[in-house]
Amino acid sequence: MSQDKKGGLKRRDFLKIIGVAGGTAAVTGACSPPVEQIIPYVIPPEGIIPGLPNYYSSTCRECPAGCGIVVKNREGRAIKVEGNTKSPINSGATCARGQASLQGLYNPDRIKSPLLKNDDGRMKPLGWESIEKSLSEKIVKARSGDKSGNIVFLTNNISGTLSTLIEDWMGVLGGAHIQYETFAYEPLKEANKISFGIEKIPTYNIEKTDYLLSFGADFLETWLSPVEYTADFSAMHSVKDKSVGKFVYIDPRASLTGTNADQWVSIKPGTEGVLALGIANVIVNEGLSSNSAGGLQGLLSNYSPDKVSSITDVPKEVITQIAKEFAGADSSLAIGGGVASSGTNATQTLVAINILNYVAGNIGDTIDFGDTLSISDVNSFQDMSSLIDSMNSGDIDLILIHGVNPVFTLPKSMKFKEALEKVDTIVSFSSFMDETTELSDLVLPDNTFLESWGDYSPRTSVKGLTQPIMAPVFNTKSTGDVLLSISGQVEELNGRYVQTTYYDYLRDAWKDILPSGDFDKEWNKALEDGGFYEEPTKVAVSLSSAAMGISFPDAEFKGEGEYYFMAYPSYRYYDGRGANKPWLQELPEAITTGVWDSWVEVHPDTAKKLGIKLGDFVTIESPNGTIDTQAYVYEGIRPDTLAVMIGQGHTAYGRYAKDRGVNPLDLLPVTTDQLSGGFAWLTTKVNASRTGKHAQFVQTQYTTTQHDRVIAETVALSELQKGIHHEEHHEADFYPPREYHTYRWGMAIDLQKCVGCGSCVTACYAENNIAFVGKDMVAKRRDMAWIRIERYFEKTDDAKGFRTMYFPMLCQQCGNAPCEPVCPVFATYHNPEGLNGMVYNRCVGTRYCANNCTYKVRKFNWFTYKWPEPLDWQLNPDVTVRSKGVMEKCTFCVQRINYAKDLAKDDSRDVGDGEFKVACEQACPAEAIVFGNLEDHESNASKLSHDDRGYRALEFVNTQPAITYLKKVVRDKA
Amino acid sequence: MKDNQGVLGIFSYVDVTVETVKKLKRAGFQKLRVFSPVPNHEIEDVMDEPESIVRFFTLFGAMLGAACGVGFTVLTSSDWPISVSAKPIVSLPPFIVIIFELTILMGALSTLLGLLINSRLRRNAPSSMYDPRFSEDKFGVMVTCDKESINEVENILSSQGAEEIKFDEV
Amino acid sequence: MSEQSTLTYARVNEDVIRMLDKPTVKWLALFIPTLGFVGFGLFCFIHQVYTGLGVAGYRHPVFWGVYITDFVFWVGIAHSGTLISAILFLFRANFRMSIYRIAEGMTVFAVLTAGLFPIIHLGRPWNFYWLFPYPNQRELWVNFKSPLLWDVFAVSTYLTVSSLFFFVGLIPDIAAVRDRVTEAPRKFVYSVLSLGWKGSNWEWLHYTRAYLFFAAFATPLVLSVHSVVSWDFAMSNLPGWHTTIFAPYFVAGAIFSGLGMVITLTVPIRKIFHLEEYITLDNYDGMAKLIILTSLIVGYAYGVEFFLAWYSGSPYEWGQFYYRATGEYAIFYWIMVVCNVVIPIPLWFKAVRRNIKVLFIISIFINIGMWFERFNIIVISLSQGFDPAAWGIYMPSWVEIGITVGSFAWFFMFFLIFIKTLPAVSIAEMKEILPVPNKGIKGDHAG
Amino acid sequence: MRNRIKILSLPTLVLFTLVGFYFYNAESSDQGPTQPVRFSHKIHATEDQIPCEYCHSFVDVSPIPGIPSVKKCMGCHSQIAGRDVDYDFDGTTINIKNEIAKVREYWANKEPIPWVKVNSQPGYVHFTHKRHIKRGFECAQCHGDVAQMDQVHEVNKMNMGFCIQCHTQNAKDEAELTHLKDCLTCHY
Repeated sequence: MSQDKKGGLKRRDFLKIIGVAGGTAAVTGACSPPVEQIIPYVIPPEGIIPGLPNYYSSTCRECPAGCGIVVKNREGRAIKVEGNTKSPINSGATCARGQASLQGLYNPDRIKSPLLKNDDGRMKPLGWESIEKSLSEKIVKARSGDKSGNIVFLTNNISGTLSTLIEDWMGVLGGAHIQYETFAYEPLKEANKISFGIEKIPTYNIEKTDYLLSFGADFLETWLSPVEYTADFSAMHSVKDKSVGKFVYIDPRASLTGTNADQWVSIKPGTEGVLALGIANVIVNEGLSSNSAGGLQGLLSNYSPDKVSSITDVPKEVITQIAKEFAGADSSLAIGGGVASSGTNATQTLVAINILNYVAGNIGDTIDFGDTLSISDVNSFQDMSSLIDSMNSGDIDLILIHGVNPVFTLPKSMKFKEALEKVDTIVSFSSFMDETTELSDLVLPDNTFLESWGDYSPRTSVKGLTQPIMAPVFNTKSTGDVLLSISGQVEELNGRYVQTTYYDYLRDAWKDILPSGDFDKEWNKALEDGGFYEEPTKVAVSLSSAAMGISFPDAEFKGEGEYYFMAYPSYRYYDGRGANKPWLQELPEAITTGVWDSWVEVHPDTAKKLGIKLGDFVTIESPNGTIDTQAYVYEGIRPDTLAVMIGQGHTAYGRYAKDRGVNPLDLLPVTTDQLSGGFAWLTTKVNASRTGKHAQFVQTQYTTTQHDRVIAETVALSELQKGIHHEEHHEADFYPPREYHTYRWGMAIDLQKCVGCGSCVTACYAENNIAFVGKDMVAKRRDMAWIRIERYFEKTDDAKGFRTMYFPMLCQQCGNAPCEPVCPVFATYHNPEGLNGMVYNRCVGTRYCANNCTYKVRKFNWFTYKWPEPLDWQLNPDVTVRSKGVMEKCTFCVQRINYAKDLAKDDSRDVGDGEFKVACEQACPAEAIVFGNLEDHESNASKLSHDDRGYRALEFVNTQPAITYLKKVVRDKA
Repeated sequence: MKDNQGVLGIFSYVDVTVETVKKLKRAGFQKLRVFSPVPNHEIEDVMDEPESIVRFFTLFGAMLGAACGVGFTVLTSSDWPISVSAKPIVSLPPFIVIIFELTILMGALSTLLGLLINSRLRRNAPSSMYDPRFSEDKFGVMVTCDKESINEVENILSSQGAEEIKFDEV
Repeated sequence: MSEQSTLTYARVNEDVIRMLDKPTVKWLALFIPTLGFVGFGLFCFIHQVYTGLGVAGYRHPVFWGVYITDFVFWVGIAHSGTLISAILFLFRANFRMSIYRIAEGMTVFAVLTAGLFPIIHLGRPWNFYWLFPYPNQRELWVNFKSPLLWDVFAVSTYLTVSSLFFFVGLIPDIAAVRDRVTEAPRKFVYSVLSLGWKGSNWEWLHYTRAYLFFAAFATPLVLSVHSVVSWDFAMSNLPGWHTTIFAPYFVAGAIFSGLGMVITLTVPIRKIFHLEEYITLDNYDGMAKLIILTSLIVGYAYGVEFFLAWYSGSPYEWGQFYYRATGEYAIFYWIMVVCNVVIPIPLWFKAVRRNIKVLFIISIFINIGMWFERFNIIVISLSQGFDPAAWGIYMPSWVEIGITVGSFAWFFMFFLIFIKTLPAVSIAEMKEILPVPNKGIKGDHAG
Repeated sequence: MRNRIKILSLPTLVLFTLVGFYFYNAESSDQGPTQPVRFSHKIHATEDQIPCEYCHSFVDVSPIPGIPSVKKCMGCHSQIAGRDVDYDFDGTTINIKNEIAKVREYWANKEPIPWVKVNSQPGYVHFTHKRHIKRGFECAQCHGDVAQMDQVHEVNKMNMGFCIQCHTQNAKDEAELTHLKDCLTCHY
């Protein structure tokens, strides 16, 4: 490879060793294999032993949260993303998007080499030298005539060395560096500025609260740092000494986060601030406030429960109930600023929430301004508007775009595309041919973050390092390297940088970050740890008087339509960047279980009014545009609101994203939040009508309830506190119970912790070479997921009428498995360690086992599924790739069990508890899944399997599963 | 060469055939054979043959089948014990089905063998003494006797009204 | 036999063997399209093997569908053949004589058809031989605890025994054909097949004994085979499958459908070959009475299944049966009930039983109804199992329909060849029920 | 008599097929594939006394023993150019110097040598060299006396029967036998 980095890329050079990894061969017939070749290295890379994995720490760049990751490398290929346990952000867990970053790396639709747009508008592949030369010529051209301010470098949030380099570069060239993030949380910053005088986004200590109130903040999905907050939420919401934290979600729509709430309060869009003040008012009036609410009385007195109730549609009793609980809790927290429910009064709403927190005494306790997020520092939406103006007026001659796709992520009504087309030269550094890159004149494809050096600091205390896990898959080059290499060709920049590679530049920059001393040692430690982590400092804040004097206007809405229109960020696609990854497309969305498409969520009453049912197409019309999409009838949305997720509706971006679903941004007007100037998302009212077209709504679960069955069980909190009475019933069995020695692998899944995010599902796809099958096949229920999140809506007594249960279902590794005796050829059997073994190469495909599976967790290979090159590079060599006609299923990651046992055997000992994790357990941010050895009575899994809340799914069938579920705790009056 | 001679009388009626057999037996001819298009009880009675030994073939075959069934299932299961669904490796209830089927299979096969051996059904074509009408509507009585008795036999047959009388060396 | 019969031993031979005359244009007009459909079925199968089982309509959670339906249907059809030839033989029911050969041929061909489906439905059919216990270098055997292995043994035993039974019954008749045909090649073939049968008292002695044993074996075998087939379902734990009633229910259903098929087959043959004197209205009357009996049994089974599902109080059981009658597949369920329980009701009247046309129509409905019975049991139960999250709807694809049509063609192909090559009415046994030719000497005690 | 032959012929045929199938699977070839470089294990392992682990260096740490890199070849062959003599390489006459020249050419072009696999397992078999070596097995126990071969060929057909036989014979106790005959030990 051309890049010869010290200790860097060379050892991950994979190109010369194709064929060593034998694991990708499929289960085939008895015919003799074709001639196989072994291609050895020319020069053996240091530290790589064929057949053994290497792990490299890095930082995930799929969203601004910046989780630490550890990537598994086999024979020079990245094959699995795992969470970095050392990272204070995600402490070892990942989300589905992080898992799927490998499919960005190996995406078959990546730009494979630099491209130059010809005169005929066609993109032509080019060598790096020539493209760099043309870029430097363009820069020189733009600089000619001593023009200034006509070059813009548009990037995503890159708070680190690359940002420094670009800032420096643009400083010399007299241009501007704009950092643009689709979801920039500007109102949150502004509200904090007003309330506390700090224009930053703090971190929230959700795990410390026992009462959490979220005003539309979808912290389990996309809000600020979802993996971290899922873990925090899981900690506060799980059962500790028979007490459970309470979570109330206030939003017009019950999102994934909302469905995990103990109580969902459906509120009229744009009135959250009023409700917050109403609650604060009750707290103060009832004398529950721990602070002297001096100065606030005047403001709060306008928000009597009656008045608030009429404005917000929230019943008076609910307001008082929440107020009492909120103030009464030992430690409570209200958060807000969810993208979807940000309207024109978003800042005021957030100030109101700050007031509420203040009244309840939460500031400084559960809100931490000592550790602020780097997303606070991105440019404002106003900067984007002015950029568009400048482009329109022809002031911009050269725009360089890196890591963003504004043509897709900005609302159509902003006419970014039209403005961009007026720019003389558009340069894209994108790895993918997205909507913005399509318009570019020069494309200098960047490495993905898994192939490049870099750093990213998601928050003050965390400086993450990104290191190449493998050599670039295609002929791509890291943007930092391009910038350095071009510098020599531009007069002003020539000689400015001593470093010739971005790696050196980065290392030098980190000399200032790392503690002084032996730099090489510190640097290697940082690489090992995935970055440098500091203890955040505490910053005391208090409510400023500005907040007390603020006025709260009504939210403004554009359009004459009947329904509020909510475009919400998807936890699978974020702002659309995940849409080109088949794992994410095939990951069932938690609420609808829909895949590979878009839909509009419609309340049943509204559906009745419109005369539509599940799968009918609906036309949604706003003054800015029209979209046609399928309806999903959902009780968790207000009758006057329609919701469509953001992220689909690409017109480019590769085969998996293109022409799939609709983009709700097409309907949005350009409206900003009054105070912060940030983009206001919920500001349009739309009309909806039925088109008369109907199609199957492609989802993975066609039922919404448990049909009077008990699969996902609940226990009332009161009962839990009294102590669950266990009925020990020993039913006579025809055969004696099975005995195990040393190991019986088992699992415990806490339903109270599981939030349904699907991270386990994607991790399982990645670990176990599970095929993605596409929309047509999922429509036939032929998805191959080994673990699925079942979701059930259950009627409850309270007014809102339903509760959501998420239930991860995977092979239960039954002690008395119904699938085993029916297989005529012993392809499935019970192994001495309690696993329900599945021998793919013995399977003849009678499918009887699947018929007899009580849990229906077996999946059949209807075809030989293909991974388009180079997606197949990701395949785990330790797991057989299945071919047509074979049954497959979860075996508790037996490859990991065997690997751990192999290591233990080297030391002549048994595998200890927690020595290794299975893929789903490892990925789970909520720590809902605990795997372990049930024969080891000290293991976590073993202890949990005897928990009071423990039960086994469909126990009466007497399958004797190895998985114990812990009942979800409900607060119904039961 | 041989001094045994076969004499065949062809009849149309069962009762005549039966009478003829009786007469021949009374006259001391024991080597008789009756041909008929259908099995007939009167003929069977008058011939008074010992009971068919096909039943021993059947019994033996069935017992062998059962033994094979037991042996096969038990031995192959124990050869490589693979545990399924907490059932014992040798678990008789499911094996009974296999044992039963093998009993029937081998019983039926040995019955066939018994039939083929005992009825000597192994030639492609019947002997020259056979008359094709035996498979249609005629009955035949064949007497095997020494050359001296031919006339006596012929007399008995023709006195009974045999429609045709054939002679052949056996 | 009807009293006015004018049949004699000689006429039986003449009439039956005349059926084996050179194929007519009509026969070819039936046979050639049949071959075409067999070819299409084969094409579908090859397509399926090459592409993957996904070309069928299968999906989670319905892993078995039309192929297993066809399998059970054809095994069921096979059963009444053995019933008529073996069980009624043991009971000395004379009305079986004229139809038992056709029924037995039907049995053999139906088992031959049924036996294809377990292989067709495999995910990896090229490995089908792994289901047989044969010594191999892997030192692996098969799982005798699997009902599918019971199937392998039961169906292959059934095919062997019913073929032997069929063939043994044919020996005297083939001899009769041998004695009548003149063309050298045919004579040679029949000579070989007849094994030199002469009709001597010696042969008859062993023959009748062996035949009795065959019948005695075939009777428990036929009951066991369909019980084993029913245990494919009953041994599982799926609501709608896991029930003790299945074995008798399936056996009764098998006889019911088989009798339907016998009528469907014999009515046209009787007409075309003018066998009215052989296959008489009395025969049909007897079969129709059996149909009533078995229809009542399956009707009772339908009722009991429902009652028990409700009475058990299990949401899983009751959910399944409620779904059968009201869900997406309800139309098939009610087709089944109407065809199998309602349509046979007119058979209570003698006039209907003796009306060939009506009987023929009813028999066709019975075939349809019984096919759907199996479809309902298999598909509807699978489609809604224990876990509501895994429910799904299955519908067959063109490949499955093609193979099903092909299987019918395959069956009829054998049947068409059979009626042109082998005596379709048992010559020897027909004669057993004709008046014995006696001259009347010494007082007539024969008869 | 002729009939008896006929009756016996069918079962005999079936029997022969089965027995033949059994032995077919147990048999192996004694002619190895032709390699891009006529590398003689005999010269290296017997004459030069180089231990197997010198080149197949990961055999005791990894499932895969490793094929030496060209660099490793050149470690010696940058010095050793080989005798310019003919050598009888399993019946083919080769010139040792010419063969070593080929290796040097690969090195000069920085190309890997495309060796042809002699022993291989399908993807659904997860065999690990490490465990077998740690248990004290000699390479030759499975691979045959490679040190005496010029052209390496497959000595034992490494199918499941081969594995199982050895596993059955070598298990220390019942517990280990259970583990060694557990399907999930190799197939997952």
